Amino acid sequence: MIEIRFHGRGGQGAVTAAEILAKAAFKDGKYSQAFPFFGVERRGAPVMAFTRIDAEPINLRYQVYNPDYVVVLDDGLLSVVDVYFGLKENGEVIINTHEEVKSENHTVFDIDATGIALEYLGVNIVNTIILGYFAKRTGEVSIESLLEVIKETFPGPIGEKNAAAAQKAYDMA
Amino acid sequence: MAKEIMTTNRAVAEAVKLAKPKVVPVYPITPQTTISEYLAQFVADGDLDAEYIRVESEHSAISATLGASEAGVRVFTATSSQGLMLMHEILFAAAGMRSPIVMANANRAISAPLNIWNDQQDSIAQRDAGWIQIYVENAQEAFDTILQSYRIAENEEVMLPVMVCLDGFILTHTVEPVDLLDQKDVDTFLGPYVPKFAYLDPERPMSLGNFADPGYYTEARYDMQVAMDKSMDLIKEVGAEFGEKFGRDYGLVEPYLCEDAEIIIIAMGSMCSTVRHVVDELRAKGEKVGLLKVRSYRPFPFEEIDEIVKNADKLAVLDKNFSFGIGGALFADLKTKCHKEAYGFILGLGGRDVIPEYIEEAVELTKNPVKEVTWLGLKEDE
Amino acid sequence: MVSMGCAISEPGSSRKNKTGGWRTFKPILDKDACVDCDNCIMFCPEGCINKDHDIDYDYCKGCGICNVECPVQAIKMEIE
Amino acid sequence: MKIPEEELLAPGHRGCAGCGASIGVRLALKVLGRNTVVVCATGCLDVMTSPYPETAWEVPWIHVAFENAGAVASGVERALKTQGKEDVNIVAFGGDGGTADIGLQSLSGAMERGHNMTYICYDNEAYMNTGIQRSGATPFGASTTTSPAGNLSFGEDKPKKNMAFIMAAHGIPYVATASIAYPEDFMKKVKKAAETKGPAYIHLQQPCTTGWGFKPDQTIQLGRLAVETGAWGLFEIENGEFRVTYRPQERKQVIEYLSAQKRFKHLKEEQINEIQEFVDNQCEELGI
Repeated sequence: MIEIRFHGRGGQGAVTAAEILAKAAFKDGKYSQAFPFFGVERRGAPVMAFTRIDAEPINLRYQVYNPDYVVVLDDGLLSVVDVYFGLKENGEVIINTHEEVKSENHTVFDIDATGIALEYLGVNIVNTIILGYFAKRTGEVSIESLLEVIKETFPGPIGEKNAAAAQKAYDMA
Repeated sequence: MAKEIMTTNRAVAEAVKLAKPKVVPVYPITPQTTISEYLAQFVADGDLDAEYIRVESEHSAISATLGASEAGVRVFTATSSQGLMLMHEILFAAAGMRSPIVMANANRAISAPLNIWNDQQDSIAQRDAGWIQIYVENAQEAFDTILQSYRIAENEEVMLPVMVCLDGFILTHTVEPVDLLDQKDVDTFLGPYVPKFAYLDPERPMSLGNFADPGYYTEARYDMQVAMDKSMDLIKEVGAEFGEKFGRDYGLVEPYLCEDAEIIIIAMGSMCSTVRHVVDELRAKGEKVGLLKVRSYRPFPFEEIDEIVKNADKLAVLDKNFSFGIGGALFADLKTKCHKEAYGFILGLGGRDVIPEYIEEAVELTKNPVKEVTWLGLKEDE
Repeated sequence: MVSMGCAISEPGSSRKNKTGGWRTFKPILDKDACVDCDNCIMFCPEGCINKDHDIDYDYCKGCGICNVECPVQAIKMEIE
Repeated sequence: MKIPEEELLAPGHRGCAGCGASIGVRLALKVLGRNTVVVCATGCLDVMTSPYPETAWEVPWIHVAFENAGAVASGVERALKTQGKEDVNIVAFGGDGGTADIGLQSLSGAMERGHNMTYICYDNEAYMNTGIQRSGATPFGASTTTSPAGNLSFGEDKPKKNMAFIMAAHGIPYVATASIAYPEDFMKKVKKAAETKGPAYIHLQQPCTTGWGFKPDQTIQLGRLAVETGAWGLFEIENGEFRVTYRPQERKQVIEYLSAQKRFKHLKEEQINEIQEFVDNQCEELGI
């Protein structure tokens, strides 16, 4: 089983990202689960969401405490939240940033998802883009399934644009 | 059959759509809200041919649901927490009027202090209302149970409302795979609802919700108990028939590795999944532990439980609720008839995560008991 | 034991409960004096005066509204 | 107006001798006819008409609780609609407590949602079913068991809640006040309400022999006095248009109405003058 923790701010789509990832993995023929750490936080406040992916049905009904991957949608969170908390020793972190982020203990990948978002979508919503990057970097989910789920989640031109942006991030990884 | 992936709230809404209720009065409340939203969308899109009533409170939600049910149609409503508390009075009326309502309750803690996260205090507090209460473990069971509930509630020998209890957020907002059923299969399984005993029709005037003096009230309540008893077999029958038809069968309880277990953990709802995981891990270490999931809390399946726990040494009962001065409700209920050595554990209140460590601790404390009821994960003075 | 949910399927069955015994004073109509205004029918809380102004004493509670509302004093109240 | 003969509220009910509520219901049902479903809030009416295993109702009838007649009727209306029975009259009866106090929210919700129903408040100006406690519809100066006159009190110290205008503020197509002492006026209004597409509200004043303290034969007399003194005004608001439906030729002094009832017996000249002034103002506002 692999476990992924998403960090974002309310309104950035961290919960949706966790769900899209779970749905894409499901499309790949795996079992998956996604759920938010649902707070009463409003737009802008730090939020978390989780995804589990496994070849077998998933029995666990508690939060992810030792993720294999951490995905950070906003590098501003680094000063507020310990995004590395509980990360497995060989765990990896993917951060949306235009600066280089370093960690002594963990492998960190940075991607300027905001740049892609502004180019493709015209708004700073990066959840689908960072998933494209995640797909290539980790190989945990296929880009085909991911793009399909993105288009299902956002029907019409918005979905097409998001899919194109995710593909771009995938190609960059 | 199509396998899809969705939240439990969505699975509930999909089941409701397939059951084709005619009237759906519902009031939004976290974490039930998306059920009310999905149903609104189904009606707006013409996918569900029902009257959706945007009531101004949960009290009116259950009142309008009861009114519609008594007017002779299949109904549905859903709520959570404070909303269920606001319904309290009318829950008794619905059961007393023998109205076959099916309602989903997204289990959530009760104020004060205000809390939006999961525990089961809300529905436990309604346990004496005369409703059948079924606690589900995952999205699939929620979907299946909504459908079975109509069969149970509308059975002529039962005619009691059914509350399907699903853990807030842990289930309601978790995306996971669900096998949906075809409309044709559901239509065959459920059949139409045809009211037989009591309905509002100018062609055949009846008075419903009457006043009963001491000469009749006791009998009216006793009849409900008889119906509750009868529902016990029916829940099993319907669960078995569902299994034959669709490959997933259900009963009043669900034992997991209990045959040779020395300690049996008894629990309800979503935490049973994590308990299974812990049981597997402990078994791998050679510990004889099992899980007894209680699915039907009302009626309470004493006989089934007795049969399953008869060879166990000790029981560890997990409760996401508390009856002050006694302990957890499941524990207290169990103790009224089951004389096994049993210990109660309170956990998961107000959304406190039920982690494997708590369950392991419950097993340890059952082996080496300190007191009868223990609050797990309690932070001492900081 | 009781009907399902204590529903009553016999409309108007309160007729089994004769309330005439509640009466202390009994209204007596002098039909010759009656002017057919129907006030007594209209205002009877029991609805127990028919179109011919016959009073059903099985149900009349003797409230005396008919007596008061009769414009020609055609109804007298007599002690039972 | 031809009054239908058929009685749809059977005798044998347990209302007090001289009960005004049963008169109101009888008259309303005569207009509504058999193609009607009645929803009833808890109160005198429910208790006196439905002691199991006997019912006084000749039409389908349902009672659930005190405060939810509006919501129950909402569900009934929609359920009948799904069965193609849109022509059935849905009428809810609630007392003043069940309407102006505890049931106001569910009534407001039902009116605002536009259900096709008629809600009739049978207003006897206090909680009579439980023994004459003050409600929001109890008038200024009335002594009740929870607003008793005493050394320091002259009884209820707030004016009656204006339910008709509160309902009119919902923008519903038909609102009216009525009195059981003016049956033709009342029945015309019930007819209009039933024929209205959407929600209609009728506030029916109904003197109560037990609660107001008068002899049972005076029920209609008291209703008439309320209207003739201007203490209770008869009007309707049809699609927003206000119209007085009955004007007394010469308004009587309110003391005639007050002195006929035990609940006002304790009032001093000062309070009676205050009530007269209040009634005068009210009549001026209503155009009576």
